[in-house]
Formats: sequence, C-alpha cells, structure tokens
Amino acid sequence: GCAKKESSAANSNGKTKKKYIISTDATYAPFEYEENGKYVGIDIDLLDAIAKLEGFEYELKPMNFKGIIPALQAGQIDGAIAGMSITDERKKVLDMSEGYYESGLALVVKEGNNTIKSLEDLKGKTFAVKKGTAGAKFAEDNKEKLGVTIKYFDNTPSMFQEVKNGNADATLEDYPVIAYMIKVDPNSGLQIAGEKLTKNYYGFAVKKGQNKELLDAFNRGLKKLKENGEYDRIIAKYIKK
Amino acid sequence: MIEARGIKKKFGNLEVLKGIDFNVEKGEVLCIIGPSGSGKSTLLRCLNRLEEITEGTIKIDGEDIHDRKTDVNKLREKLGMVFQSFNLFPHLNVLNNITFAPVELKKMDKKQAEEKARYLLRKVGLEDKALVYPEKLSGGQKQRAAIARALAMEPEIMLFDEPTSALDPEMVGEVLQVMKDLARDGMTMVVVTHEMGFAREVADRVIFMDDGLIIEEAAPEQLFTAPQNPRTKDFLSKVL
Amino acid sequence: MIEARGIKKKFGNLEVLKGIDFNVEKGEVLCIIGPSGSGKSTLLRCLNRLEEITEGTIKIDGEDIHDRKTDVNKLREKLGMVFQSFNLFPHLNVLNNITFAPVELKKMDKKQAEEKARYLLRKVGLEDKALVYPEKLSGGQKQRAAIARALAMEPEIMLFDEPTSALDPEMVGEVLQVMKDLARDGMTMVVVTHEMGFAREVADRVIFMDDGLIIEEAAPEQLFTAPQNPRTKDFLSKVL
Amino acid sequence: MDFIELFRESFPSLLSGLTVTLKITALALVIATLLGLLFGLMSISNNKLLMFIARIYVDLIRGTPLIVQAFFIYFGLPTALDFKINAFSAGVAAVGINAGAYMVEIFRAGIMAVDKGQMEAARSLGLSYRKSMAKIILPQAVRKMIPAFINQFIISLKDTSILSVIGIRELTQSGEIIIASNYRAFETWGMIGIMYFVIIMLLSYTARSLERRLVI
Amino acid sequence: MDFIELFRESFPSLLSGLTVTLKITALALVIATLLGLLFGLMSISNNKLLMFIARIYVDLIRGTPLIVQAFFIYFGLPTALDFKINAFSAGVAAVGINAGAYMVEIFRAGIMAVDKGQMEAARSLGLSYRKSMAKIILPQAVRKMIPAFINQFIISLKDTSILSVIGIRELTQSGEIIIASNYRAFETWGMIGIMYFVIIMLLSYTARSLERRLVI
Ligand SMILES: Nc1ncnc2c1ncn2[C@@H]1O[C@H](COP(=O)(O)OP(=O)(O)OP(=O)(O)O)[C@@H](O)[C@H]1O
Ligand SMILES: Nc1ncnc2c1ncn2[C@@H]1O[C@H](COP(=O)(O)OP(=O)(O)OP(=O)(O)O)[C@@H](O)[C@H]1O
Ligand SMILES: [Mg+2]
Ligand SMILES: [Mg+2]
Repeated sequence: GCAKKESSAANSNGKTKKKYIISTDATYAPFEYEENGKYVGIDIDLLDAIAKLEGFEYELKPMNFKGIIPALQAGQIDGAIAGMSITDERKKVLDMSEGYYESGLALVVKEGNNTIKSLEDLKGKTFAVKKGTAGAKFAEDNKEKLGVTIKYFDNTPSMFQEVKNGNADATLEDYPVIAYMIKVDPNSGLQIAGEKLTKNYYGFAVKKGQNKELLDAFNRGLKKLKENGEYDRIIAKYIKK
Repeated sequence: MIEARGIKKKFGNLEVLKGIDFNVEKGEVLCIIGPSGSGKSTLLRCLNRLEEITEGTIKIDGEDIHDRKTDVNKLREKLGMVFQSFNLFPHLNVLNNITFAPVELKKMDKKQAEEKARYLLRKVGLEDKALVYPEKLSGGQKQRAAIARALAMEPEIMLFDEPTSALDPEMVGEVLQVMKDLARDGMTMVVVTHEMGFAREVADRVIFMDDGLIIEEAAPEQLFTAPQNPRTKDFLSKVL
Repeated sequence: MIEARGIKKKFGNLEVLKGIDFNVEKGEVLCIIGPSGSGKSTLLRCLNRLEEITEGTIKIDGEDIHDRKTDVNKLREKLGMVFQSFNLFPHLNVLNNITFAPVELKKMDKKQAEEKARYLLRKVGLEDKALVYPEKLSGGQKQRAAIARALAMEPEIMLFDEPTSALDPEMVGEVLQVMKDLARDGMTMVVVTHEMGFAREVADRVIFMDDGLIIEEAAPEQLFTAPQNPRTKDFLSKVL
Repeated sequence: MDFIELFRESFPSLLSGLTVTLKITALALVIATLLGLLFGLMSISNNKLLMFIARIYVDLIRGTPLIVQAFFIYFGLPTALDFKINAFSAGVAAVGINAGAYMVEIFRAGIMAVDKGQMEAARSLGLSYRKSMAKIILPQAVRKMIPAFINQFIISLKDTSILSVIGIRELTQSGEIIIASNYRAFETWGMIGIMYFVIIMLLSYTARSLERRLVI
Repeated sequence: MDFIELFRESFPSLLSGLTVTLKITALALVIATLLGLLFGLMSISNNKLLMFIARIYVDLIRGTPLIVQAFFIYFGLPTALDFKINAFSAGVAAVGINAGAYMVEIFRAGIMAVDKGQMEAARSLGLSYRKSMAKIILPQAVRKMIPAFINQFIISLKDTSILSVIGIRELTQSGEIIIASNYRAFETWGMIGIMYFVIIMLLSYTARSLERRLVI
C-alpha cells in the first residue's frame, strides 16, 4: 500500500530521512512496556539505536498484538518489533530479520507446586496459553503426545491468573518474559519449572516482499550494535545475568 | 348497603374529595353527574379501594372497607366495576375474559363457569361472540362483554364509570339498554355518567358533584327540572 | 366551490367509498352524519388529499385537485382542517401553534402573524392562553386553539372531522359556539359530526352516509323529521 | 492454500466455536430473563427498598464493562471467597448477569406499556396483585417485549466474544486462533462475519414473524 | 507498592485513555446520529428502494461484530482501494457506522412514537413533508429518543475498547498496558471499572434530568 509509496518517494530524494511506522505490542515486558508514560524495553532500545545508526526515523505505534500482522499485511505499518518469534508460518506471510534475541519457552506453574518439574509430569493436565504465540504452537504440537487440554487466552495477565487460581496446571511463556516478571513482581505467585523447553529467536518483521530496505537496515544496524557492545549494554539494562 | 361518611382524598397536595357523605340502599340506582375533574371517578374508585381514602369511613354491609383487617380481594368480589375504556383482557377471548375470575377465585370448574358465561352473554346479547377476541368487537360489544365479565362474579353492587363515554353514538343505546335491564332486575348500582337521559329514566337518586363536593342530591325529576344550586343549573344548561 | 363526482376509495381490497357525488356552494355549511366506519372521515380527508382517491374527480374552484399538476401544499392552504383529536403541536405554545404556518408559508413577518393570531384567539375566546403550552389546556380550549390555527391560514373552506367527539360534555357547547360564529360570518364549511342539534341548527344541507355511500341528502329539517330511507330512520332512532 | 481448502480446514473449528457461543448465549439469556423478571418486578413495586436494590443492580452492571465483570466472576470472586468455578459457568454467569440488567429495563418497559386499566380491571375482579401480574399483565407485556428481547439476544450473542479473556473458545476466539496459525485474517474474519450474520438474521426474522403472529 | 502509589502512577495514563475513549465516542455518535437520521428517514419513506437500502445497512451492520467492521475499515478497505487512513479516523468511522445502524432504529421508533395526527395536522396547514418532518415531527421525536440514545451512548462507549485491535489506546487498552508493566490486574481493572461507571452514571443522570425537563 501507501506506506511503500511514501518511503520510495523519500528514496528518490536522498537527503530527507526516511520515516517508518513501526508497530509494537506494549504489553510485553521486558521487551516493550510502558514506564512513566514512555515506551521502553529491549525492543524499543534496539530499534532506537539501530535507527540512529542507519539514519532513519520511525514513529512507534503500539497496538494489540493480534492487530499487528494484519496491519503489516494491509500496509498500515511498515515494520513491527514485538517479541515476535521467527517461525515458518510467519515467514510465509512476513519477511523477518536475523534473530536479535535468543528466547525459548519456559514452563510456568503455580508457586509452591513442585509436582511438575518437566513436560512428562503434565500428562492429562491443562495448559493455559496466549493465542498466536509460540507457546500456543508448542502446546498444540504436544497436545496429542501428552494428552493435555489447551485453554486459550487473550492476554498474559489472564493466562497467569488462570494458573494462580488453579484452573490450569501450567502455562507456557517466553523465558525472558516470565523470568523478568517473577523478578519484579514478588507477589506473582508463579514459578518456573525446569529448564528452557525450546530455543527460538525473536525477529523484526516487515510485509512479505516489501520494505526490504528497512529490513536490511535493521540487519545491518543489529550487526553493528553487537560489534560495538551497545547490544550487550541494552540487554544488561533489562536482564541482569 | 353503602354508607360513606366524611370522605376526603388527596393526591399529594391536591385535595380531590373534600368531605363526601352519601348512602346507597340495596336495589337502588344512584347516578353521579358533574363536570370533568370534579372527582366522580375518584369517588367511585374509593368504593372498591382502587384508591385509598385520606379521611372518613366507607361501610359496605356494615363492614369498614378501608380497615386494615378487611381482605380487599374478598371485598372486590362483592363489587363489580365497569370502566369507560372497557379494559377487556386482549389476550383472552370473550368467554375466557368472563370465566377467568370465577375459575381462579371461586374455584368454579371450567365447565360450570362457561355455562354461566354463556348465560350472561345471552343476557347482554353477545351469545355469538363467545370465542372472539376483544379486538374484533365494536365498542358497544366490548362494553357489554365487560359488563358480563363483572356480573360473572355475582357482585352485590355494580359500579359504572362513564360506561358509554368512549362509545360511538349509535352504540350508546345498546349498552344503556343492558344497564336498564340490570336495574330492572334489582341490582344495586352506582353510575357515573354524562347520559342525562339515562339518569332521568333509571336513577332513583342523582348526585351532582363539583370540585370534590356533593353540591346537590335529589330525585332525578327534581334535579333536572328544578335544580336548586346555581352551579347545578349552570352545568345542566351546558350539557342538556 | 367543491364538486365531487364518482369518488371511490379503496384501502387494499376494502372499498370504503363506493361512489360519492356531492357539491358544496360558497358560504354553505354541509354536515355529514352516519354510523361509525361509514367512510365520513375518509371522504373528508380526500378533500384535502390526506387520502388519495381511487376513482372519480374532485374539483375545488374548478381545479381538479387529484391531478398530478396540482400543488398539494397550495391546495391545502385553501382548506382548513380541524381534527377530532385537536393535534396541536405540543412543543409550541398556543401563539406559535397559530403563527407557525403563516410565518413559514406566507412569509408573513413574525410580528404581523402574532397580531393576527391574537385577533383570532380573541375570536375563539382564548386571548389569555396565548403563551400557554397545549398540555395545560382543557379539551375545549385545545379545540378552539386548533380552529384558530386553521383560520390563521385564511382558508376558503373549513373541514371539521367530529370536532367535539373527544370533548367532555360540558365543553362541547363552547366549541360548537365558535363554529356557529364562523358559519354566521359566511365561512364555507364541511362538518362531520354526531351533534344532531348543531346540524339541525346550523347546516344548510345534511348528508347521511352509510357503508361508503350517500344514502340521503336533504335540508336538516326534512332529514331529521321525515327521513326517507329506512337506514336513515334506523340510525336517527339510535342517536336522537 | 486456496479458499476452499482454508474453508475445509477451519470450518469444523469455527462451527464448534459457534456451538459454544450459542450455548452460552442461550443459557445466559435464561438467567438474564429470570433476573430481569425478578428485578423488573422489584423496580415497579411500591417498596422503596426493593426499588433501590433493583436500581443499584441495573446501574452497577450497565455502568461497567462486561470484561470487568467477567474478570471479577472468574478470577476475583474465587480468589476472594476461595472456591473454584469453571470458565464456562463463569462465562454464562457473566453474560447472564450483564444481560439481566438490560432485561430489567426491558421488563419494566414492557409492563409499563400494558395499559394501566388492565391491572385495575383484574384487581377489581378480586384477583390478587400477584395473580393479576402473572396471568394478565405479564402475558401482554411479554408480547410487547419481543423486539427488545431479540435486540438483547443479538447483543449478548456478540458480547460472548469478550469471554475469550477468560479462556472460553467461542466463535471469535476460534477465529483468532485460526488466524494466529495461518495469518489469513480477511478470509477467516469473513467466514466469522457470515456465521454471526446468518444466526442474527435467522433470529430477527423469526422474531418478526413471531411478533406478527402474536399481535393481539 | 501500595494502592495510593499505584493510583498515582497509573491514573494519568488511564485518564488519557479515557480522553481518547470519550473523544472517539463523541465523534462516532455525531456520525451515528447523522447516519441514523438519514437512513431512519429512508426507512420510513414510501420509496421501496430507499427502504431497502436502509434495511440492508441495518441488517448488515447489526449482523456482524464491531471487530470485523473495524478490521475491514482499517485494514481491508485501504488495501482494496489503495488509500491510507489513520487508526483514530478508522476507529471513529467503525464505531460511528456501527452505532449508526442502531440509531436508525432509534430514529424510526422515535418518529413512529409521534402521533400520526401531528404529521397530518402539519400537512393540512400546507407545510411540505420535509418541513413538517424537520420542524414538527423531529423535535418531538428527539425528546422521545433520549433514553434510547443514552443507552446507545453507553454501548458505544464500551464498544470503543474493541478498537485496541487497530492500535488505539483507549481506556481498556491503557489498562492492559499498565497491567503488563505492573502486574496488578485487580486494582487496575477496578480503577477502569470505576472510571467507566462514573462516566456512565453522569450520562444517565444528566439524561434523566434532561428528559424530565423536556417532557412536553
Ligand atoms: N392518580 C392521580 N394522581 C393525581 N391526581 C389525580 C389522580 N387521579 C385523579 N386526579 C385528579 O383528581 C381530580 C379528579 O379526578 P377524577 O378523575 O375523579 O374526575 P372526574 O370527575 O372523574 O372527571 P372526568 O369526568 O373527566 O372523568 C382531577 O383534578 C384529576 O386531575
Ligand atoms: N388507513 C386505513 N387503512 C385501512 N382501512 C382504513 C384506513 N382508514 C380507514 N379505514 C377503514 O375505512 C372504513 C371507513 O373509515 P372512516 O374512518 O372513514 O369511517 P368514519 O365514518 O369516519 O367512522 P367514525 O365515525 O368511527 O370516525 C372503516 O372500515 C375503516 O376501518
Ligand atoms: Mg372520571
Ligand atoms: Mg371518523
């Protein structure tokens, strides 16, 4: 759509900085969330640093996660950085960057529940997952094998509450997200069971076949950040090892 | 039979009845006339406690009806009421309109109640309309059915509130005829009406009300031909 | 002035007017009587095209009013209409009810229209009610205001559809008086009414309708004292 | 993947979502009708306290979003009172209590639309208030309520989609799950739209013909 | 973190969400009123085609969920017709067009509730249909419509929360963002509930007093 036209118009006039509309979720700490009225988080800081390095401007447009991919497809936004795992399904409709963060799924249970330590302990139990996430995909893939029931939720707080209230036995959440939460919220009532279950990467996304320039800029910038140590500084700011 | 003493009725600050006394004897027909807003309907409605009175007493067969101990539903079984706007139950056919209360209240069996209803319908000239719904009836037919409905409870007294005011003129006669027949059969009746001809012909006594008070009370012949009070004269000059 | 020939009117399959002919001369008062449902209102409403006719012609001042070329709004300015249910505009006070149409349509200036309205209100005896809203008026006052509203457009003909049927009996007289005054001033009037006294006193001619047809047409004295048709006789026996 | 295939793959899942939606809506409306009747009668009673309680119920429920109510019933109450409720029951309760508040007003309007003379006539015959209400007023009121009731049915049907926040997999939620795995938002939303549309049209046409037949 | 602090921190953000909610609702209702008036008049006209168009609009919009409509306006239309629309405008349009369909019925009911005699009296005086409608019928209809209009206002106010899917940060979405950073779901939802409640109560009491003053 028009987003493309706008950026190509800027292209022919090499001097003006290109301005992109980039979407994020805003409900996904520590990658993107709000603090004192400003959007912060790993994704936001990375994007900002890369934009400075690569010389483009962006307008941040937080939206409900389930609107992001349709918005990309419709050309309402140029790119998205929202803790979005790189998967084969997504790569069918989106072009995604190199992975910028290694993530993976953690098994989360109610605090004090020490009967569940690994996947095998979950036979016949109930999973709460957030729809459209890698966790949901993982649960679906293991549904048959483990004989679990899956309950889908709209947002993370409901999903966690479900486990706290004992209506579901476990939930799956991206490891860094849940680790962060348990750390900052002493009343979370949740704990991580066992080790990381999977390994995957978050990527920056643009509409398939469009905005290659932006995608390239992201990849280039990311590489520079990793080289100059800025990347580690940003991660350390949010996740203290 | 009815003995009303010092009845006052207020709606909020508005005093609508300002001290009314009257009697009705068994078998008597009492007509109440008077200008709009004078309190005729309110007075009638106090008799079966559709309105509570503010002061005074009303005794029916010696029983103080506005007493706390009086069972208002039992009282109302004794008093049949006919409204200006008929108020037939639109979701029941004519027969069921009539049998509904007897079956519910007198525990009459359905069959017996229907026989009774058909007898009453014959009496008011509606035997062929038993299974028809009210909306299909003309105004005059509706009012006759409403009278039959009230009679089905075998009331001792019938109250009529302008029973012909909502009717087309050519239907007034048929309803008045039914009322005349009732009076002839000895029913005790209190009738609020604008039909001076009827009052003159059927009433034993006529009361003229204005502004919440009984202004004049007399036999019809006297009240219509030689009204004593100037307000009665003025009213009669307008409506006759 | 009005010349109606072979008027038929159907609502769907129901033929309500079955072929009506009549004339009204300038300055004449024509009363239409007849039982409920006989088509009196429908006939009156055809005269100002509130209903379209199915067959026939109606000419007013020689102009075929149901013609496509006739401007229906211009036509209606010539014809004042008074309804049974008054139909005053509840959101306007009496004065504005009266001035509304002249100001909108005759481009009369507000001031002049108000003077006119006050003159008319005096004529119908409501000079003190100019700034009152309709809900505060009694039925008789409402109807007199409605007559003043119709007169404000200076119609050549006034149509009345049972103007006193919705009134309490003691208010009938005041409205009929206004209508009598109008007739005396030479207004051409067509009046559907159940007030036989009025018809007798004021009408130049009376039409008796039944079942969509004119059954009898005569001077009032003749029609009321010596009706020719048995249906007329029967109707009159019920309402007189 | 062409549309036919997409349809074949997602239809069973959407259909089961639709079934959940319809089940919840139907049960919720039974509750709503009972609540509406109860509080509706309270709101027209002469007892100030009963009137006040009914007023509070209506104001409180109409004044807050369904999503908050659903959270409260599913997560809040069980935590506070230490009991367990399954999502389906909580969903039915939330939608039912929510629609109930609107039903109060619908019942009230329906009863008030019955001519006052009907109650007076019934009482004059010696019938008790309760019997007059049950056998004379309500049968007439119910007929007048049909259009408003159907409106509420439609609203509740759509509101059910909010229950995805407590993990109920109704029609909208089923659709979103499908979209989350195949990213075919437009076609899938299209199918969902049509399903809602068909149900709602069926409802509103049945209602209209019912209304015509019942006009007495 | 105690509640006072939580309140102090999240209140400004919730308030700005509320402002967005109110802005969208207000603008949308202006659109809805215009659409409702236009299609409402069409639906009572004698022209079968106009009636049919109005019927289609009402059925189609009432028959599909707002979320589908919002997606369509924000994502679908711009792609199909190749233009760009910002989320705020799309949100206003979606809620406006949605509420418009209900407003059609509200206008229709309001106009039909005005006594037929009013139109006849106006026409009899020689006023055109248009003028009679504008100056005689509508002023009376509008008064009768107040309760239904306020109901719609409340519904649209709450419906606005659905617009988070197209990235609008209204009250509910603000709340979710806050919860995502402080994990205090109950207190935050409580505050949101109260904010909705206060606005809705203000609305409905203003409406009731307005209604009382306008009863003519
Ligand atoms: N429920 C009520 N609340 C307040 N005022 C009332 C009520 N019922 C009647 N009134 C007032 O009481 C007065 C008497 O009314 P009532 O109906 O008894 O008069 P009426 O003589 O029957 O008149 P009409 O001939 O018009 O029927 C009127 O001023 C009326 O406005
Ligand atoms: N708009 C309409 N649609 C269908 N039928 C109608 C309509 N208006 C009137 N009718 C029918 O036409 C017939 C004549 O009605 P009309 O109102 O002209 O009678 P009327 O003589 O004025 O009676 P009344 O004395 O009761 O006013 C009646 O059977 C009536 O039901
Ligand atoms: Mg009365
Ligand atoms: Mg008529």
